Amino acid sequence: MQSHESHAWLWWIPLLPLLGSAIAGALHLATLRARKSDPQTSAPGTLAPWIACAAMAGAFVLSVRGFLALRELEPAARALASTVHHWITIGNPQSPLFEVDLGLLLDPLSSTMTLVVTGVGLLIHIYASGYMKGDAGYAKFFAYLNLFVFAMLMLVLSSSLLGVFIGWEGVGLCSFLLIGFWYEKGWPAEAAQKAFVMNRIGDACFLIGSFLLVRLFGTLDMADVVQKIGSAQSFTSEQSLQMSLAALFLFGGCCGKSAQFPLFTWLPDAMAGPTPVSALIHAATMVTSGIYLIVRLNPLFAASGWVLYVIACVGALTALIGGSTALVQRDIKKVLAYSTVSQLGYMFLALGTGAWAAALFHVVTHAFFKALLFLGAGSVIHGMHEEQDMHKMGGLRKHMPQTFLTFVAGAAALSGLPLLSGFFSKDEILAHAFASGGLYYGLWAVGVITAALTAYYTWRMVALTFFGEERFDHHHVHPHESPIVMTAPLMVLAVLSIVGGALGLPAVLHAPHLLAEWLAPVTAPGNKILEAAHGSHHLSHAAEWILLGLGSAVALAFAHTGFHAYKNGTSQDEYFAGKRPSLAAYLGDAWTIDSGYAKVIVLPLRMLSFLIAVVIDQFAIDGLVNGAGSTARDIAEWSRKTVSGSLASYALWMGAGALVISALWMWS
Amino acid sequence: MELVLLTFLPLVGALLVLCTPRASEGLQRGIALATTLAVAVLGVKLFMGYGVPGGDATPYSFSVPWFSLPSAYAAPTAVHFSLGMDGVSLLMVALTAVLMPVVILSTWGHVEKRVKEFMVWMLVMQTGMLGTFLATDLVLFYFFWEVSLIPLYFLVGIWGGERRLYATIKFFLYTLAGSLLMMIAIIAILFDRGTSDLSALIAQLGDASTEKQLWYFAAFALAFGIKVPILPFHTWLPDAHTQAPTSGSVVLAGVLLKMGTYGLLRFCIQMLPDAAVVAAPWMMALGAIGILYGALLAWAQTDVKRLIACSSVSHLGYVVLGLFALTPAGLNGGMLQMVNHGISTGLLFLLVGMIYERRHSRALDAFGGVATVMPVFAMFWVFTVLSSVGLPGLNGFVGEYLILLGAFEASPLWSVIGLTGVIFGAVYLLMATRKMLFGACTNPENQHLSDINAREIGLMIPLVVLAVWLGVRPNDFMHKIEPSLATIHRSVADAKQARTAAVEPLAPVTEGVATR
Amino acid sequence: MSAILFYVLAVVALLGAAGVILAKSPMGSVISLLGTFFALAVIYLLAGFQFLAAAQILVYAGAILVLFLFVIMLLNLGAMGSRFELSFAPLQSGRARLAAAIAMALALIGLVAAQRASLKALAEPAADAPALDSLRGIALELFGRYSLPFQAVSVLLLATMVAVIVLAKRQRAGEHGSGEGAQ
Amino acid sequence: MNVPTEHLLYLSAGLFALGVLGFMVRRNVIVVLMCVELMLNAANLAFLAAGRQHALEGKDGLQGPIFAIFVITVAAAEAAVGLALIIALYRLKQSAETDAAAEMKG
Amino acid sequence: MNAQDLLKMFDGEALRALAPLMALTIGLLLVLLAGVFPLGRAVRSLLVVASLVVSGVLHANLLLGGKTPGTVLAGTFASTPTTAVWGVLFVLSTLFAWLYSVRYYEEDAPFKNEHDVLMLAAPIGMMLMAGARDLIVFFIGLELLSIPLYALAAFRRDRARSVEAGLKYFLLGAFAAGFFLYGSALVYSATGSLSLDMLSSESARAALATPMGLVGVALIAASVFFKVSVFPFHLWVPDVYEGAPTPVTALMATGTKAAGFAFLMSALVLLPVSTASTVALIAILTMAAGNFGALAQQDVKRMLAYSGIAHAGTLLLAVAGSIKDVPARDAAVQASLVYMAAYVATAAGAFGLLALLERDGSPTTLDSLKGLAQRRPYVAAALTLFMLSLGGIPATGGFLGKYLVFSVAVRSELTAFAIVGVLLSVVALGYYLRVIIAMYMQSPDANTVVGEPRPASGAATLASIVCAALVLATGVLPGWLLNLT
Repeated sequence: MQSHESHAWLWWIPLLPLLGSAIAGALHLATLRARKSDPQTSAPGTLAPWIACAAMAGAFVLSVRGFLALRELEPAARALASTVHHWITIGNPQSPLFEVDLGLLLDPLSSTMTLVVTGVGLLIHIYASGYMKGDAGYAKFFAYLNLFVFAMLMLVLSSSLLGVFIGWEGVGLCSFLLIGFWYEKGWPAEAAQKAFVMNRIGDACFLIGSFLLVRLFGTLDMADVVQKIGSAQSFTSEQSLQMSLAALFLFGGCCGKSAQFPLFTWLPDAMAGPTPVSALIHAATMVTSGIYLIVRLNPLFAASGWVLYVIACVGALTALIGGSTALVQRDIKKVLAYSTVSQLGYMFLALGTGAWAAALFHVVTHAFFKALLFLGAGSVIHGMHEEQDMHKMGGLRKHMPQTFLTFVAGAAALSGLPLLSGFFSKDEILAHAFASGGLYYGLWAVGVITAALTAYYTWRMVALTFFGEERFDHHHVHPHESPIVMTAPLMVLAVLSIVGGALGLPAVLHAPHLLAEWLAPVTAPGNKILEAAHGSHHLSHAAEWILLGLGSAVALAFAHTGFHAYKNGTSQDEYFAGKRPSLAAYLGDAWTIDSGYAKVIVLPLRMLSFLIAVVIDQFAIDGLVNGAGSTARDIAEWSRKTVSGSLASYALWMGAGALVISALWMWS
Repeated sequence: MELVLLTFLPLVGALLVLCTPRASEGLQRGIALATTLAVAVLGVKLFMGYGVPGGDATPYSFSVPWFSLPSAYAAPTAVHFSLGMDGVSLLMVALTAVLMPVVILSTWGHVEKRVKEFMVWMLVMQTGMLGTFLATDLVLFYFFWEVSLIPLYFLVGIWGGERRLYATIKFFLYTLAGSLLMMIAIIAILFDRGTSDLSALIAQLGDASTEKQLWYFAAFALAFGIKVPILPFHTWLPDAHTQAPTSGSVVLAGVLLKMGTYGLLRFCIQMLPDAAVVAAPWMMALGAIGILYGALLAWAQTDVKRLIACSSVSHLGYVVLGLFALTPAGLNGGMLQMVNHGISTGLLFLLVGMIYERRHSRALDAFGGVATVMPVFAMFWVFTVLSSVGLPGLNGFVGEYLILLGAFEASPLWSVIGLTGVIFGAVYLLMATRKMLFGACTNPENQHLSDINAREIGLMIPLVVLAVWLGVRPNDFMHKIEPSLATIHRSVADAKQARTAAVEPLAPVTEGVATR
Repeated sequence: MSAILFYVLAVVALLGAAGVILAKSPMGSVISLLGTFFALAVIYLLAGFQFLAAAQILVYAGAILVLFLFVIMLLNLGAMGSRFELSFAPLQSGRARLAAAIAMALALIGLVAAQRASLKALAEPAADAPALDSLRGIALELFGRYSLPFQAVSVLLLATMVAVIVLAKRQRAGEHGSGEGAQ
Repeated sequence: MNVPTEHLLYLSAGLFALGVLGFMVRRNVIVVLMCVELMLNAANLAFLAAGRQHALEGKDGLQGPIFAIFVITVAAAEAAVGLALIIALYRLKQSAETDAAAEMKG
Repeated sequence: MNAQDLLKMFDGEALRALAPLMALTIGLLLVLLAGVFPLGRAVRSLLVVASLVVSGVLHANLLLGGKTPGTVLAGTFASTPTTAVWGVLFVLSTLFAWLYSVRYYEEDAPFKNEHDVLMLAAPIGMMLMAGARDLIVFFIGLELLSIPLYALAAFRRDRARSVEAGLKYFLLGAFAAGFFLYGSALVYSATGSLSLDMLSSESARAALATPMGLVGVALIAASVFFKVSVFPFHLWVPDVYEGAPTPVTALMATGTKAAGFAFLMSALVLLPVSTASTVALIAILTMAAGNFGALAQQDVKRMLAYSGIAHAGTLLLAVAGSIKDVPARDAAVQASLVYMAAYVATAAGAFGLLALLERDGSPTTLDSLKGLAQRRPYVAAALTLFMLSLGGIPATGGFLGKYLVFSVAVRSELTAFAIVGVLLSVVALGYYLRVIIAMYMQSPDANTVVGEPRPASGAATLASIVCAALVLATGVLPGWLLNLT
């Protein structure tokens, strides 16, 4: 057990956004009140972005402070902790049977996540203050956004699994609120509901995982769990099984939150929310929390053998589904959404190979470029008066040059063009998969295919949006560049997307893998277990060079193909749709998984629900209850009819009664 | 003496209200509110003073001889009018005390006729409920238990909806059928043991043969099961809730149903530990299936109030599941969930009542886009829904988590089935939320609804605060109930040990890898 | 000899009882009942109950039956001169058959009960033996042990008188109830 | 009279049963009342038979006749009330049938 | 025995035992005399109330004043604490009935004087029944109770229903009396005695166990069952209760039933243990007949009649219990005392309030009760209390009685019967609640006949208040009643 110094200031990292959220919420209420007298006003609400951004900035500064403080420490001792109170105590407070503390833990892993969350979050906040200007719920939006950041920070900073769960569900809630932000339209509300429910399925798995952990270790403190796994000599087969199950269920939770097969279908629908939301929640931060959790508990996963295969396979499959679906989408945000699904699949593929650092590396770079792309797309949509169909865009580079340039930078990074951030992180994952051998060769192949698809659809998107003829209606749409408050964050992110690869340069370049080294204290226990089980895999330099080369070639080739196919218009889409209509439809509907759910799961459940409500509950159970009542009334009515009012019949009853009693008693 | 004051203060208030002229409704409301507020202050004071370090754990008890029952077999059974309080009843009493002013305040909007009678019944009901929770004599318990039936009968029957007569008779007779069988069991216990003192019976009845205990258990569990309600006995609840006036629904959900779960804990578990151990798997199954069943049932409803009523079936399934897990976590969770359900569902009913007063409809289809015209209402609604679906940080979560955790120790299967309620709870409540609040506000009848006013907000605030408090600092409550629950758990654990000793030693679940 | 007389009287009593049921007119029933009463009185006498036999004749035949007759006349229910006719109509319905079955079963139970009592046959008491209900004995019992019921009967008869007045007294117009009870 | 007590009781049972039968089948209230008298007479006979038996066995045999005397008295009282009721009924319904008094039922 | 002995029999103890009866007799005679002189209503009322009160006080004195005389008058009559309580109950039920009758009849109704005489005669009969230690005394008591009631039931002789009630009650009562006498004759034949004390001796018990004894006992039981309205001897009850003037119904429902049970409890010695299950079964059937019968009624008076049947069934369960389990007999006696005490107050109050409503010109149907809570809030509240007490809801006397009766049943291991019994009392609540529903939760329709509230007589108000107070007092603080019994 590491001894943690108490660093109460850590609490300010999540609490600042919470405070910001509360103030912004109050501003929203004040706005509502003000609107009673002046329906058009947005007066107090306009303060909200300032508050929210200030809160974010503060959190970011504190995160940096935390990062610097950690840097001061010995690598093995890099942990700052603060436990405020015993949250849930079962049993005597002096000697509890089971206790959950509400504590924060800043270590290299959470520090990384915190920096990403607050940093990218700050940029997106700034962007949003421009993007959302004039919206009726301006202040509310920032309240939600800050609340989300609070939850996300709780998720990454909490020291106990249940604390993580607060954030875990909290981000789900904020995601729900923000997806349904424009609830008047109807379908965002449905998308929000779907997101929440799908997340809940994952959360339920998360809870089962946590129960198993309690059963195994009697604690939910993640450091304790890690330490107990690490220090254990061996496990009984039952314990191994329970650990594997715990890992599997926790991974189930991650599937929900990080949109993995089979629970990914909510993410594309989540694009109903405002674009900054998509950038922050559904690309940069929340969806990566699954990866965070697995890395955090890496020894558990490392020790549960076959679960890693499951994770890798699910990751690869999700990557393929996402990538292939993105090929045919016309909605620019849908392309990005499926791309996110696909990239998340990559990350899980990395986790499945035990490449904890690689996965997190991709989390970071992905946060940069995907946030950039989403914000860029938002800028486009903003400039196009809420048009999202790429078939109705084209040639926008002239109208919005800054957006165009930054977008291309993001696209290049996403498609893994050499030397950009995406290139390195993706390459590292593929290299790990290749190095693991065996089954992983197949998964590696899937990864390569997906990389090709990624390059293709990314440049298709760029081409359709910014190149070719202008397909929009010039009478109604006047594309224009977004204000500086929106483009400035784009530029920052573009720079990060380009240089972000420096965090994790491959070994062949003889540069330090900064991120891996930074994370080493966290990932070491898992790696130790994996090495003990499988030995260490290291690729030769030659093989690495070959893989690097292959990756560059694939990316360049398919980026080129995709760009050229769509550079001049949408004809390629029509051609494809005409030639292989069923495949196009299949891909367009994301392998029909979502509609399959509707048919195979939702509909039967709905029918079951009606069956229960009408047949079982009303007819059978309540029928019995009411039947008892009506039977009593029937008996009563019948007995009333037997009383004829005639004296003789009364006498007959009496005589019979006397007779029966006499006879019974005489022979008793 | 505090307890006597607490219990009978509402009755005094009721008598005062009776003395007012029929027309002076303001005075009647005022007296009722003042009385309940006074009770609330007393209740909170008791709660704060209870179990503080250095103090006696059970400082409050009161007992005077009430009457003696003749017995040809043993010495006359002296029935005492005895009230007492441990952590479990403390929590229930505090809930009742805090909820009632809210309920009274909520009647400003929807009780316009026969205010005097309404207030009288409300106050009588409070005495009945408090007495039920505080009675430490079997006969006295039964006394209060049945007395508390009558006020709700009137509340639903006079101030209820169109089918109120059906609902109220069904509720009354159904509950009565269960409790009469309990009366037979109480009689049998009294003759068996020659005392009606609860603590004596708790100490003694564990020695009774398991078969005998099971008979008693069956009778008690039936009575409580109907009240809770546990699965197959639940059909009175949606009817009663749907027809009851808002305040009646709140009390019903908030407190009256808790009398059932309280009884399960106090009598079925604490008093009859062997039977509880034997019956636990079945009760857990009923609880878990009830969670799922209630959720699916709620999903199919089109009347929002009925939907919430069905959700009660689901939520109380959690309580049953947790209590009968017979693990510390389960018991704690069950207790918390009782309070949580009172708060969350109480709030939901208040909210439904508020919108019903404005819109005069509860059909989900009649709404849509209400959030646009009633943003503050929508805010409270969403908050309450989140509390109800167990969002961490709010009250619902801690209870549900502990219940499922505790149940998982005892039986992973039922825990996992119960866990589906977590998912379906989100499904039906969010569906209702979406249909009511979201979407375009197209129905002209909805376009001019006025948002909730300061009084309505004010009466919800205490509950909202409690919801957050329970979510963030559950230990403030759990430490109060802990010693009592530990006692209960110890007796159950002993019974379990005795039963399983021959088969296999009980492996403590919390022992893990580290201690190996 | 007296035994034979008993059996003859028994048959007469039963026939009379049957006649009460079967007589077409109430008047016929009264006549039959009278026969039964007389037969029973003689049986009492034979069995040694002289006082009871006298009471039977005086009270039953003399008072009660006359009362019946009086009412029948008053209400014009049966002509005095009509012939004694039997009618089996009352026994024809399904309910009557059920009633007959019940009555027969009751009789059977009565018979069985009497039989199982295993009372042995008794010798005829000497002719000069005092009556079983000697007046002295009866008086002692009535005014001794049973003086309470004896006095209660007086209240009973008083109440009966009041009751009959309440029920049957014709009320003249303008007359109020008070003051009519003390007769 | 050398007749076994049993036989007296047989006669009593027969009379009682006939009284019961008549009560159940006849509709004329006066006849019904007569059937009651039959039942009372049957009881009286049984009392006397039993009293005779007990007296001959040397036990207290006077209770039977005493009861019989009370029965006769009460029978007279009942008859008077009964006939008064019949008159009251006849005044209202011009009938002395039990069917005239079968308005209430159920 | 000579005259000297005769005088000795009427010693001080006997006079103490008989004093309550004598008080009533004297009152009866005075009332009769008062009719001769134009003394007015007030004097007559005073006489009635005074004689009842004196009788009640004498009973209370017996109960509270230390030793009761015990068996007196050569073993024909007993005065024990139990009979003293019964006596108080009889006096109370008569008093309630009389109080409710004060302005019940039309102002110019005839025979008011006779009415009061008859009402005073009935409780004498009841007391004889309760104290009887000899079947002759019991029989005379039975008739002394019955004959006034026959007349009282038909008191409104200008109304067909009243006469019908009187006639039905009379004929079936006479029929039952026939059974009683024949049964007594068989018992006497089998045992050679009519005295209950003698009959409880060892040798007599053996003789009672012969077929003749058993049939005799069965026929006696049948006739008592008739009086207390037990299935299948209950059919007269609804018709008679409905047709009789309501105060008289109250007297029949409370006093007659109490007297029947008083005798039943003291005549338990006659019943062998083997008869317990039959009696328990009859009890259940009675409860079923009463409750289901009541459920079908629209007329509240008739419904209460059926409810009375059900209550007799409940109490019979205690009888069955004490037959089965001889040591439980004392408890059963107490249970029946408490049960009847509560029932007397409750039923007298309920019927009395109906009488009050009838005076308003309201029929006694459920329909006409609609909205009563608005028209006559106090009457509705009191009637609600009585309905809840009849339903055995706690805080009312009815609960205490029910509790004790089922206690006896459970203690005698008649638990299965007890369970069926309580389930049947759920049915009972089904109709009691309907009364409350009509009063509180429904409004009268256009075509409903409702009464015009008229000020209640002071007597009726007093009676209602006393009844309600008794019901509540026994329900909330049962100690005093339990100590008395």
